[in-house]
Amino acid sequence: MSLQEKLTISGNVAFVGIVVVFLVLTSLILVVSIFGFFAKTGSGKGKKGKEEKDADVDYVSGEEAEDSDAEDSDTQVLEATDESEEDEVGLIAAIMAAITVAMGSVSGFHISSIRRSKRNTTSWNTAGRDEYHATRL
Amino acid sequence: MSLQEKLTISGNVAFVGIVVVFLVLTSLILVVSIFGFFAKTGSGKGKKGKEEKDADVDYVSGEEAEDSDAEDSDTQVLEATDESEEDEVGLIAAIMAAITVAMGSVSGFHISSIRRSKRNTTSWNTAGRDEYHATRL
Amino acid sequence: MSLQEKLTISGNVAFVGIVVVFLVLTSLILVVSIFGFFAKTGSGKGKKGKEEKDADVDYVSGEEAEDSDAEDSDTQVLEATDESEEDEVGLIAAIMAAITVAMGSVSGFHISSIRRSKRNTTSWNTAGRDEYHATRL
Amino acid sequence: MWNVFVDSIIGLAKKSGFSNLTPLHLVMIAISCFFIFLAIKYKFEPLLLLPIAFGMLLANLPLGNLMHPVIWDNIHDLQFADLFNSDKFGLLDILYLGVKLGVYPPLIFLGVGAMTDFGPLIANPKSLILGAAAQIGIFFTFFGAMMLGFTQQEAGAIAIIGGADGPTAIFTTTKLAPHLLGPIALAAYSYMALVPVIQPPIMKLMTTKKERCIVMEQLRPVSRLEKILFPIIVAVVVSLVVPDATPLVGMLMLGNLFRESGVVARLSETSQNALINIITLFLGVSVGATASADKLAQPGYGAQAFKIIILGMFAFAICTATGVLFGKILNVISGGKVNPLIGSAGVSAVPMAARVSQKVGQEANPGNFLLMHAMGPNVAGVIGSAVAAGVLISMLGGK
Amino acid sequence: MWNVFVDSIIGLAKKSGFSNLTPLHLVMIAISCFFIFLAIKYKFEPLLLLPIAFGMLLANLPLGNLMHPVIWDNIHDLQFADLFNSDKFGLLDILYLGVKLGVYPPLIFLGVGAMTDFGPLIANPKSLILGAAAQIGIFFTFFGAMMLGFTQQEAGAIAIIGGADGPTAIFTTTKLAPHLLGPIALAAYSYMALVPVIQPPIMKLMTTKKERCIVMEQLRPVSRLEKILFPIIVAVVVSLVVPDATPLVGMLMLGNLFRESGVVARLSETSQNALINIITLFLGVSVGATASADKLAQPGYGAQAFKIIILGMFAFAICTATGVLFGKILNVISGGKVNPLIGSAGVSAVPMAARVSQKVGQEANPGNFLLMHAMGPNVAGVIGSAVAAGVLISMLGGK
Amino acid sequence: MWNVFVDSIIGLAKKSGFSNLTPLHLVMIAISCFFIFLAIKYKFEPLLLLPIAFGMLLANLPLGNLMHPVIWDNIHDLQFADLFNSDKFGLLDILYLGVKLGVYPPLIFLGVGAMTDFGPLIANPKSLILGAAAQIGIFFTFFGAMMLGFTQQEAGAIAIIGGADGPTAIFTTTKLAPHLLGPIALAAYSYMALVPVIQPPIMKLMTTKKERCIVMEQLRPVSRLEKILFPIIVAVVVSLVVPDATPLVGMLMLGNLFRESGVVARLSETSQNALINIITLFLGVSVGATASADKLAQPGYGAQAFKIIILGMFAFAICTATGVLFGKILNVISGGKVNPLIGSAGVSAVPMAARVSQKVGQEANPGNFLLMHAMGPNVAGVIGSAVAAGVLISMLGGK
Ligand code: NA
Ligand code: NA
Ligand code: NA
Repeated sequence: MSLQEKLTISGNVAFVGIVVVFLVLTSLILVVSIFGFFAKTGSGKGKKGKEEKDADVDYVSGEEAEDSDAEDSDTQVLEATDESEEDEVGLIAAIMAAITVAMGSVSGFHISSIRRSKRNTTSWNTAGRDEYHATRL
Repeated sequence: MSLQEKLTISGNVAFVGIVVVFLVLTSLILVVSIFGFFAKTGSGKGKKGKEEKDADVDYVSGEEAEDSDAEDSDTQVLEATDESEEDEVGLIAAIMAAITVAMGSVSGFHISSIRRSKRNTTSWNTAGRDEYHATRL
Repeated sequence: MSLQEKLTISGNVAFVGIVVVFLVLTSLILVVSIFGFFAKTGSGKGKKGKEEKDADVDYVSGEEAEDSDAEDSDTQVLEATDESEEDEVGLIAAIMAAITVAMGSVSGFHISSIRRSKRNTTSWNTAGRDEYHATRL
Repeated sequence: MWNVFVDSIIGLAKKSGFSNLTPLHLVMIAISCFFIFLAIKYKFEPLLLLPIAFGMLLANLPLGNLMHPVIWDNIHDLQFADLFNSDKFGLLDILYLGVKLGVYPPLIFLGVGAMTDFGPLIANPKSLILGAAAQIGIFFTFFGAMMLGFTQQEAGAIAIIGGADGPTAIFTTTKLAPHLLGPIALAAYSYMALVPVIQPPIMKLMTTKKERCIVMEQLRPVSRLEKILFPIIVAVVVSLVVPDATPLVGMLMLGNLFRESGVVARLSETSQNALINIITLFLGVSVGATASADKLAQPGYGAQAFKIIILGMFAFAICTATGVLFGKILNVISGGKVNPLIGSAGVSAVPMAARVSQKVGQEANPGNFLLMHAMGPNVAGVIGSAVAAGVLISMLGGK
Repeated sequence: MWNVFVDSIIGLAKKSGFSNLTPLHLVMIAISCFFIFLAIKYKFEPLLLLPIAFGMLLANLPLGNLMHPVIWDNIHDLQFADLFNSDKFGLLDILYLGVKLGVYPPLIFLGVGAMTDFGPLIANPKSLILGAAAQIGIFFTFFGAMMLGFTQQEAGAIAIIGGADGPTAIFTTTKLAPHLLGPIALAAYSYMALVPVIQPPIMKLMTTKKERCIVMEQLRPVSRLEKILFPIIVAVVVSLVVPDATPLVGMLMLGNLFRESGVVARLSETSQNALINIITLFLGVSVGATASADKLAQPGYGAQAFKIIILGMFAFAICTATGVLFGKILNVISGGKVNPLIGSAGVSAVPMAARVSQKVGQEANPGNFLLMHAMGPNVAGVIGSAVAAGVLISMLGGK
Repeated sequence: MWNVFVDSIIGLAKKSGFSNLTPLHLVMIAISCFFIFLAIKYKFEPLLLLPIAFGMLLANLPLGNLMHPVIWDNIHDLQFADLFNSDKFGLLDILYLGVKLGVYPPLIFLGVGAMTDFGPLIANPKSLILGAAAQIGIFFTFFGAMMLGFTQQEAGAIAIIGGADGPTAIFTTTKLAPHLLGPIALAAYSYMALVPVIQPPIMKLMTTKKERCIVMEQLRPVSRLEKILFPIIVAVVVSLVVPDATPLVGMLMLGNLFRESGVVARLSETSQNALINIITLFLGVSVGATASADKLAQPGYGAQAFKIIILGMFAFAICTATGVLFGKILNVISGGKVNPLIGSAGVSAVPMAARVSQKVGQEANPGNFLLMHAMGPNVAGVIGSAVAAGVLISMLGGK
């Protein structure tokens, strides 16, 4: 391979590579910035909105510390379906909007708060635990 | 495929399927009921017999809670072989009877109490732990 | 196969097998004894040397008990490179000597103390933990 | 020189997924995101649905080449060296091997067995009748699927959705109608998650307030010996009568024997943690990946998927109804000692269906605790579904 | 119409296991149950014997199709696509791949290495002599097996039972005489469990009360550096002298290096928990499944199995005796400082054999603590068995 | 008779490793021991380097037959039955299947994703610019490698060392230049361990004391919803633009979704423990085994390895420099709010490179806490490297 060829190949790979890496990562900046915009909008909505957000931020650590409780989770799925529909519409809209963004066209969407999940364990285990509790009663 | 054929196939599958599912699960009822019969017989044998049984019932949770102790298990296998032969005959008879039942002919058998197992850990680990204890002495 | 043949084969396998097993395990005695020789030499080097060694012996159990601390390990790799070069030369010499021994020719080598490693966790996890701590400050 | 760069960029753009994206891909991506949403927001069986939906998402990003559904249509032509050909085997194809070889579902059952306490079933063996009764809907659904134009094999795979047991449904579908694996798995797990919505109205419709108020006797204690013998006997009996159920029932019972024997705590622990988690993950992501846009492009596939959704709902409803019906029969026979609500727990969907029985019972009579009594039919339903699966595979499996 | 149903039921009955059950199946099922009993009741190496026995049970339920021993007799004809043919590969055949490929035993050794502390051996290197001496019985047993009419390869596989090390026995048997895998594995693990019964009489017979009372000097402390160098050196030396032992010894020492290095706690932990448990489970259940009724139907197989039981006992007894004998020799050489009872621990069977030394020693002299001293020969015996296995594979393994 | 014994011993000696040991083997063994030393003594990425080095050691003990590099040169001739032929597949060849099939690196990324918190990146999306900038060195190194006489494919594999991400480097090398896997893996992990040595001088050289003293604003809190959407969107966007990066990025994001969804704690936990540990172990030991003495015997291989070491260092240095350079640019644009030191963290090498930023920043200004700010570019660098790998595979991967 001649030096000329080597230079062409290297230049080509380098150019395309750098362009694509920057293209992908800057397009992710766009998407993530939109998050941030709505995050800020959300936090401007008033005190209640802000508190909700804080609760969400603490969420992960709280969940890790908490040993999920079988009694609590017994009826949890039923509760979930009783929930207000606003939340549901919120998250579904957000995910759909995310796809839209990914596909190239941006449309407005509204992020509402996410419910905290209590169940950290599997349904299989819970059954065993429930039963264990039941036999102890 | 004509409607007639579909009906025949569906009817056939449904009939055979339902028959077999009920056949298998009711034959299991038979076997399990025999357990229950002997369980009741056993509990009628007097106060001591009952207490033994209760101990057995608590067994699993007790074992899970207990962190098996290396010192205890040192000589445990030897103990096992020193045990009264009654127990041995009891369990072996029970398992053999279970097979017999499964094979279609039922014969009487007598369930005696089961020894409690102390070792919850592997022999490999125990060795390491023993040694560790030894070096700490 | 005639009895004669069987005897020859068995005798051959038994002889070679026993010779090789003893050969390998006694050659390991040689190597391990050399450890012991230097271990004793090392412990004769004076009080400080002895204490270092004791610390080393306790090492494993101590490490297992200690929950490694993210703050400590932050700059640990840098410390490692700052360390006195004696230790480095010591272990590298020891490993190299071990190979030499294994290859058949023994050369003298000097074992110096080994540093205690504090990090019991992975770099990946530590990052997460660091960040968690940071957010709690 | 500049031309070379521009050509390269154009070449790369052509090789990018964007330029190969079709509306069908978008539909599939949207469906994936919808199931991710259900799994996270409403905890619809997230352990399976989240990997399944993400696998589906990855498989529908054009040119990702993670999954090649076409190779699985002609498995008998596959050569060992094809494994190394990334045009034939992608990452998810390799993980899918465990599904195709029928290895993952039995290993999941091993872990389920190690997690399951059959005590309530042993204490009340009549539960097994309810575990059988709640499989009747499977065969009704088979009939319905045949009427809606599915082949026998497809009908069998769809019917097993009514078994309300994910690994059983996947195992059966892999044997009978692997091309429908994606929609059937999605339907099975979704309806299992919807058990608390589907069952209560049917249960209330079929029972009187008086029946729902029945308080059942406390269960007798079960000895360790019984718990040890149970898995051995069930494995032997079921395998002898329905050999095709052996992989599922045999492993379920091995796991349970690990649990009850008390001498192999290590194996029991690993079966119900590391092993089942790894297998669940591999199974989910690769099963999801079978639902590719190419399939949706086949004429009639969308209609089939729609029918599967309808039939799955139908199957759950009938199974619930027959379970409750047999609960009522048992109640009459026993002279009013059996609360018919425990019948609906026979559909499997452990432990959700048993909790539904508990909840509906407590609504009628706040002092009523049916959970333990419902666990009996609930775990019996797992055995019942596996037997039904064995019958379907035996009668319909070509081979 | 009714006829169709009846025919179907009859057809299904014919395809059920019951109608294909032979007396030999019943014998095998009874044997399985007997080993399940031993594993649970007397804790006979339950980690292996319980899966092995259950695998044997499942493989002997007719038509379960979990295992096809016949495919393993002609492995060179196997095609990749056969994996998907359920008449060739069942669930347990697929798990058995790891045995056949020689992958499971080394991975178990990896975990064993991570669990093993070679400190007592390093502190007292003379232990290695005892670890070698207690393998002599292996070669005597080889002689005995040849005399009893086994082929060279079979004799080698049977002899390694005396190594008192399960993974080594399975690894060797897979290479030399895979058709005997079932009985050899059962015998190896059973005798390992019986070490506390087999060894004490022999130990007492061969030693005087005075010898048994000898109290040994406390072991010197071992530095971390020694513990790190040990696995590296052993791996190099053993692999160079006996290359066929490399898979076992190399992995054993890698596991031990994980443990002693102190820098890869994650890998050490996983090697001795999730990984070894998963592999033990797969190995046990698939090795057990090789013991099928078809084999018992072969003329002479039952007699062979009986001879294996006798020879296995013989192997353990001789290994114990030679271990104690060399213990006595070391005692004489050292001027009375070595208690010969630690010699019997050289058979491997970690840590049971070391405990037996401890117990017999304490019977003679209640103030005698031999456990730590016996751990040296005990772990040396693991290395010794692997070396012996390497020699047997090297000399007898045709290819 | 005696002759027979002597012949056997001689035969065995000839079949021993000692008589087949060449000087090249000794060199390779010495190199292995050197890396074991680095891994244990200086904790040079021990999780990978210890298994790699030990695998290399085992593969270079002659006749151990654990690895057969020659079979991997002609994978398209491999037959399924070859797996059972111990002259073709040894233990490490079988473990190496997961490398060759491209399965291990994505599964490691799954665990990495489950361990990674993208919060700092979401809070400060400009970090992504730095994560891109620090990949520029990859393409400079590509140029350098071409100049030094490597083929395009080899140059691509070497260049990716600059990505400072082990699984990405192994994945890319397997696709482009598998014969260089050993040296590239060793170089990649070694330089990752050397980040605290390589980076600080470059960082100090390129920045003023004033820049290093810049204290950055606290990051905004990130909501759970953002953290859930992030992995989904990144998986979709990256896979669509660079399909060849899908296996890595898709699995990374699946793991992260497990983490952030909060509903599949079991899967998240297993991904980042049992699964990643098992895979790391298998990957390390089998990648190490590809570095066999036979390769070193090929003319020019040693020189190639030497060039790889030089080029790897060059790649790290350039990546660090371009990262810092773009940090300076961002600082100017933002009006002095960005400390350029966080740019160097864009090389990946999580979390070492971010710690280096923290440390160098604190040296200049003891009240400066850059760690959180550097974690943004740090995790962005992981995505950036995977994208760069995708581009290289797409442009250079013949098939
Ligand atoms: Na069911
Ligand atoms: Na041994
Ligand atoms: Na990078």
